[in-house]
Amino acid sequence: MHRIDCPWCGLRDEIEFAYRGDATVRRPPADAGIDAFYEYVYLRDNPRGWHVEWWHHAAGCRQWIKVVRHTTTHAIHATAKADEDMQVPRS
Amino acid sequence: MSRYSAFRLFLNGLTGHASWPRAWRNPEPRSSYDVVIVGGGGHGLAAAYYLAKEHGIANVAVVEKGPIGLGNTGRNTTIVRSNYMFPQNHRFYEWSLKLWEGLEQDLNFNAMVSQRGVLGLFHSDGQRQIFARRGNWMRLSGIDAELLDRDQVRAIVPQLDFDNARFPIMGGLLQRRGGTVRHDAVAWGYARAADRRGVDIIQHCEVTGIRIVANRVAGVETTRGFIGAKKIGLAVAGNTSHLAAMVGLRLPIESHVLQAFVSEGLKPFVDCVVTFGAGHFYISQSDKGGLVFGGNIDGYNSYAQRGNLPAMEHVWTAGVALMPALSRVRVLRQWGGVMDMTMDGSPLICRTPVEGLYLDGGWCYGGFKATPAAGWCHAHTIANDAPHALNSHFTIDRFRQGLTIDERGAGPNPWLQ
Amino acid sequence: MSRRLAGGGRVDRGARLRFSFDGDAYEGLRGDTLASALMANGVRLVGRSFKYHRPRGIVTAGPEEPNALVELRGGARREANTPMPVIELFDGLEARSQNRWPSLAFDLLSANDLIARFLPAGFYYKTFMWPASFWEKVYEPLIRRSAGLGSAARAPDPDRYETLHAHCDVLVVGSGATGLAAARAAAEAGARVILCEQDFELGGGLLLDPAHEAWRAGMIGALLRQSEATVLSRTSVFGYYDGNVLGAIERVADHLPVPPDHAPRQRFWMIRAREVVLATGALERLIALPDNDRPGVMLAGAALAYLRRFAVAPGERAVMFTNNDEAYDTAFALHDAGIEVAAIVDVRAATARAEPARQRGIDLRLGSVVLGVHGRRGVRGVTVAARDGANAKTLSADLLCVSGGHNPAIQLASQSRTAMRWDSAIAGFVPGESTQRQRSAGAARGLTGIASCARDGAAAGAAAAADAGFAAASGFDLPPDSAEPGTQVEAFWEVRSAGKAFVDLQNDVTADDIRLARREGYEHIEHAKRYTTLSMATDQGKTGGLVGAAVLAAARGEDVAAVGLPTYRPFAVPISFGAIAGHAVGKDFAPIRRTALHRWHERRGARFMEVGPWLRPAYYPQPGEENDAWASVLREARAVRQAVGLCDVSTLGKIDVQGRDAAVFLDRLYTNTFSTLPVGRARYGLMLREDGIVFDDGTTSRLADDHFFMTTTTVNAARVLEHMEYHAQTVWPDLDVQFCAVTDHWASMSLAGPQARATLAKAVEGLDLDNAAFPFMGVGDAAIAGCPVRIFRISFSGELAYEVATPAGHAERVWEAVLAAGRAHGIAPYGVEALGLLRIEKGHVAGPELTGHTTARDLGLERMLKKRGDYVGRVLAERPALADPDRPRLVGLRPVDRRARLRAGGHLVAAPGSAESLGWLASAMPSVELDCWVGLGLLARAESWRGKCLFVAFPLNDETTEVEVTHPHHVDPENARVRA
Amino acid sequence: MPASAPEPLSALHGVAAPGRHAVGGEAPLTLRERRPSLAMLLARKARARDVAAAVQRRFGLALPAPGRAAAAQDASAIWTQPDGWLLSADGAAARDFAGAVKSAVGDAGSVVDQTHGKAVLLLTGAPARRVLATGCRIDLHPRVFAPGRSAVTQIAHIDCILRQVDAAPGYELIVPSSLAEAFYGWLTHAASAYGYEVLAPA
Repeated sequence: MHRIDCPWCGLRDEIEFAYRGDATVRRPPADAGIDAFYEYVYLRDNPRGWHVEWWHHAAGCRQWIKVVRHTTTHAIHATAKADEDMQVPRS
Repeated sequence: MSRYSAFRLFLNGLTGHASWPRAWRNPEPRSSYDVVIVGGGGHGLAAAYYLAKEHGIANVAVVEKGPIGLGNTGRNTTIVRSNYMFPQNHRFYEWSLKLWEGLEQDLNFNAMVSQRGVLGLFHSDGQRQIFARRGNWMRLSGIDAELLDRDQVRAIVPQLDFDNARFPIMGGLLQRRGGTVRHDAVAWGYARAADRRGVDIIQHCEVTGIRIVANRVAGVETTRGFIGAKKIGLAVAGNTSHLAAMVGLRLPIESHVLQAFVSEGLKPFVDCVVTFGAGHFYISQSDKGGLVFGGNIDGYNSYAQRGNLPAMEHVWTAGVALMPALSRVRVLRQWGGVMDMTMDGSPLICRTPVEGLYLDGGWCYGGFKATPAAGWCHAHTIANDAPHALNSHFTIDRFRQGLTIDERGAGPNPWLQ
Repeated sequence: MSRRLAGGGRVDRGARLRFSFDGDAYEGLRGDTLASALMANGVRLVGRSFKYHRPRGIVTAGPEEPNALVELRGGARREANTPMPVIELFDGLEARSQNRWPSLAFDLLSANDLIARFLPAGFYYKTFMWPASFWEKVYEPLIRRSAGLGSAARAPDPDRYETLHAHCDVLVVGSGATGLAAARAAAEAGARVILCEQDFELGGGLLLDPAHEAWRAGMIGALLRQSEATVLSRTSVFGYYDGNVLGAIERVADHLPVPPDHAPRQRFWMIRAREVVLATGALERLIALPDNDRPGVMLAGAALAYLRRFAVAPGERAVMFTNNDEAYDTAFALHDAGIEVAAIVDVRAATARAEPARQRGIDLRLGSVVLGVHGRRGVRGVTVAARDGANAKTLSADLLCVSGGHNPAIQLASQSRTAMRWDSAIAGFVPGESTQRQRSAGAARGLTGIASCARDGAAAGAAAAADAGFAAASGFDLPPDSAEPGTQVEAFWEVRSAGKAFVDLQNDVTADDIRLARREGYEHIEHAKRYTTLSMATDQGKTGGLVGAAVLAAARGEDVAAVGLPTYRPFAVPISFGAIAGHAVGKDFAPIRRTALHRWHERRGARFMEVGPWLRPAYYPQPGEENDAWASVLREARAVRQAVGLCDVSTLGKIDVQGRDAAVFLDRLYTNTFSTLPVGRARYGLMLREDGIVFDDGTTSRLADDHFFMTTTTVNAARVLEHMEYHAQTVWPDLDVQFCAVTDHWASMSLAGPQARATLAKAVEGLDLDNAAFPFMGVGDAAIAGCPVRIFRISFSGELAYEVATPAGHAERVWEAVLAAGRAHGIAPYGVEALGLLRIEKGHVAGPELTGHTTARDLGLERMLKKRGDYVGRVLAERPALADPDRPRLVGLRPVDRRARLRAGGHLVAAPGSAESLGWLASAMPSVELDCWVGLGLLARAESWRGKCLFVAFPLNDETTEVEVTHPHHVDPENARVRA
Repeated sequence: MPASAPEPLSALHGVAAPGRHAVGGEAPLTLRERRPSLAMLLARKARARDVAAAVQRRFGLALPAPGRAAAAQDASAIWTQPDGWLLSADGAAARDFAGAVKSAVGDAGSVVDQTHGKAVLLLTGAPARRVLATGCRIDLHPRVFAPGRSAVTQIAHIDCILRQVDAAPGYELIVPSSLAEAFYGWLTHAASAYGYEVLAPA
């Protein structure tokens, strides 16, 4: 079971959070057109390795937080607030 | 010579079973093939088999990074059915079910296709209407479906909780032709049948790159060297994004882990496949007596073939809520498979922007039951460089066009699909 | 015939317990397991194998038991496949053998054994294919009936279960010398420690030698004195998960006839450990040899356990077959207890134990093997020979003890993703480098000897505590180093000779089966496992799995290390459904949400229905309507259309939105504009998902320039809040907007019908309800019955209506005051069914139309799409297929035959028998205004059908109903009533 | 707002009946409903400091940091989210409490009355920690959680704001009022293994 260190609440069980996917995609400007929104909504890198992702602390502080997690080992490298940039480890 | 039958089993029994041949050869890869299928699961082996059988293309290699059949083919809950809402899905899965029905004679391998029925339960008027819409649509398409009331459900599965349930059972949608198939045997059966038609099955051969010349495939780089190919089919669900990235393709897919469980062997306990409508749980009983069950994906991107406690708690709780007598049954094993979860819950069997590169993936929960039809459609698409009507909807482009096939109406949220 | 020894053991000879096996009555002692008690009673035949139904006896003294499985207890508490060695005896225990018919002694299916040559591994893949239809009808029912082992209970489990969430610094698994030392070292260093032991007594291997008793007792006493140490016996750790979280099951009451009041039968410990010490010990393995499954063939360590711990003679005349020194302990113990040891047959050429064996006068046969076992229902003798088969000789014996060496119990380490490496010194796999915060210690990493294990455990416990941040000094005595040499194992797996040599006892997998699998190409260990079912039985191959792998390796001409083992997946031991499900079953499966008016509805006799987590009144039967739900629903709906009704709508999601940018934020969430909404007015709003599909709708009111009150549908409330948080926190973090769910703070009720104003006017204080002063979509504060209320003039039913919101604690008072005010007008409370009927008549869309597939245009709501400005979903809603004018679109439907019933879920077809679906009937109800059923559907090319007829096909019921396509607003299409 | 609204009914009205539910004569746990006024206070963008100053001025209360609760004479506060606190008041201070908070913070904060949206239970007694551990997934061990600590979490699948009030230990449990009866059912079931006494609401 993932134990996620919420930057606000501390270490909590996975069940308090809702996983919400790749946190590197950004909503395009309103006039960016269909292709840009198509990429934003649908296309994902889906890496085998480190992944920066959203977890919504739904049963806690209600914040969207960023988690750098490894998709094959499930190791968590770091967590951060929504407005922070995350560095992905090299390996 | 090596045909399987009761008679041959008897003869071999007299001679200590010393003369059974290998089920499939273990060949060295040749320098090139007409078609290389990447992925030696049920889908890839089926595609190779149908290329040889239906399209006369036998100069085919299936390359598999490990031993065949140990990805999702060997780690699912073995259910087959065609009870989908939308015609794009139910017509495809119905063709799959038809192929399942004739599979064993076709392959001369007993995969224990067991049409014991698949029963989906509903617990509210709203759910009944959705099931009715689905069942009626299936019937319009010529697929069997029956809407059962509570008493009819009770007659089939008496040990459900009819009396103390939080979400009372109101009825169910039954597809009698649905059921289960012995999953390992599907990979082995297709492998043996494809091998006998000349297909090379190359195990322990991992694809590390796809060579492209002038936007056309030239072959695959592998841990056993370069293998040339005029056409390449990817059948690596769970890892589709990883392979697609080798040619710079991003897909509307997230990989997620889905868990399954099996109990200790029991005398017959539940006859058909039952799906809970008020929680995430489905269950059937294998011919060996184990109760095979599962639920929803764990709900986060993962390439790890193992799950975690929260999803397990959900599934088991739902199981006991549905069938209180399960409470004292002990469960033996827990495992996980990696699903390609697409943004609409429906698959991809299509050409790609790279000439000669074809894709069979994005299976979400449907991969195992799709095996024969997916292989069949994939082979058709490769052989003709154009899809069959049955898979013409399963394109990548549908997301851009707004032609998503979203059974659940969950939208582009793979964790909800 | 009692085989109980006169003295010794850990059983209480003063506490006699009665029990029955297969209906026969026996007596045992407190401290016995069912296995030891039956053995003490001289029972040898205890089960039948899975495939060949061969007679089987007890092989082990632990949960790894492959043969001795029973159905324990009866009725709703029946438990199939329970291993006898883990069943603690209690008075009145009942158990039955399984997988036999008609009886254990005479089992007809043992005929399978006679034709076994035709039933090799995987035989079923090669036959039963002809004729095709025979599989389901003939072959499979036969197979299913003969497969399986025990029968599960059929009735709901009467016992309760509990989950316990635990946290610790150091978790120690196993309480042998290693585990006790580790736990004590960690606890004395200051760490919070949990120690889990699967047995009912702590001590593991220490229990088998009285010489260690003082040290064991001292260690346990010291541990129990540590306030931060939790010591759990009868607790099996079953799984090692991510984040260093482990699952364990404590069998709280399985050793009692029934659990005491308020106590759970089992407790699921979910343990979050900073550090883990795996002191899980080692498991002895068998040696494959012909007929090594006969009752009376037993692992050497098990024989020692029965002898020393339970004071039972496992036989009268024993032969020991071994490839290692440890087994000699058993042989000597048997001999010293007065049991004849006919021979020690050792595959090795030499051993340091030769001298003590000869001192005891035991016939020691070095460089020898057991070639076969005699006796069908129990060992009568064994044939021994030199390793090359020479000098074969049959020895009379009723007990064959076998030791093929020991496998470290690496299941949990393996689950933690630790890679295993081959250790040739013990001929077994040991854990490699840890990937989680975990270390293995003692026998679990291949050590032998009590002293060295204890030393290793103490070091591991101290290191684990230090890694968790606790380094206080600790010190205690360890058991003295014994003179015994370390075990010298010679890898030896199989005696090849004619006959069935089993590598998996429960699943009847023989060494020949493994070789057949390899010949047929199933040569990878995972293929061989699946083809033969090796290691797939309830014991998961704990005693024979490695032997099977070694046989495969030999057939492949490779090392076992290269072949490897199948992946260990959870669970380390099988665990019950109920233990994990815990409390949340039956009515407690999901918490029930109740509105503030719930008790009023109950008192009024409402029939409730589940709407998501909520219970809502479906309708309120009146006398005479008890068996006619439709009568209630129609009466309530008529009251609204003709007089006035009151409905609890508290379940609608409510969100308070504030901030300088609140209006801008809502403009971007909704397809329509809220920044232009005047204070004191409400507006209907439509939200899309970013993919352009309709997400939710509701009415939002402006209470102040920077303050809005939003409502959502009942089912989407949580999702809408999350959607808002996503956009406020990550997409537009610069906006000044705060919001907060207030669904539970406000109760709300919808007062609807031509008499709504008159009713409300009578009840309300402080608000002028005149149409001009308080028009449609007006919002105002007032009081009813002295309670504060907020009144919204909005309508879902299409009638003149007001929604009255009041803080939940005032709900009943306000509700009753409104009912009292409406009594003269014929007011009726109405439920969700009537509400649904009214909205369908009115043509308002709801859940059945908002399916997650429909666009605003599909629902006839294109007027809600603003032309300028950004909002969620605007761009992708313009994708070609979503903008296609031929998409199914909302229409009204009425049966041509006015008496015909419409059924939602039917499909719209152009002609009876047509297979082409043009759309579907989403909702249908009998109208109280039109005297026929009315429906809402989605129909392709709807404009071309308007006013024409087509058919609703419902093939599931063999029904086809001709319907007329109408405007969706069956009632008051001009929308005059709501403004009246 | 009428001058004096009648006494509201709590969500646990008729559910939490006072009385002893003993095991072997023992009832080491007490359970008491509390009925404070509650208000959510959310600072406007970049106004958290102003809000804190205003609350300090008006209530003498220092708004707590994440994971903490604070109490003063007339009001107490629990941190629930960034720049957000659940404030509560009893007795005379409870009257129009949300209004009082709003008037204190002005346009620096958004204030939402939650008095009727939550039910508040106080669980006290030696086995309280163990009882909660059957549904609460966070570590309440005194080494890591002590009086003055708070958490927003989920207990037995129900959202719960938890605050430790004393070392007895005593815990205040704040749950959505629509789920109060469900939560009470779970809590008393869990407490039944030890024995508990329900006290009249405070």
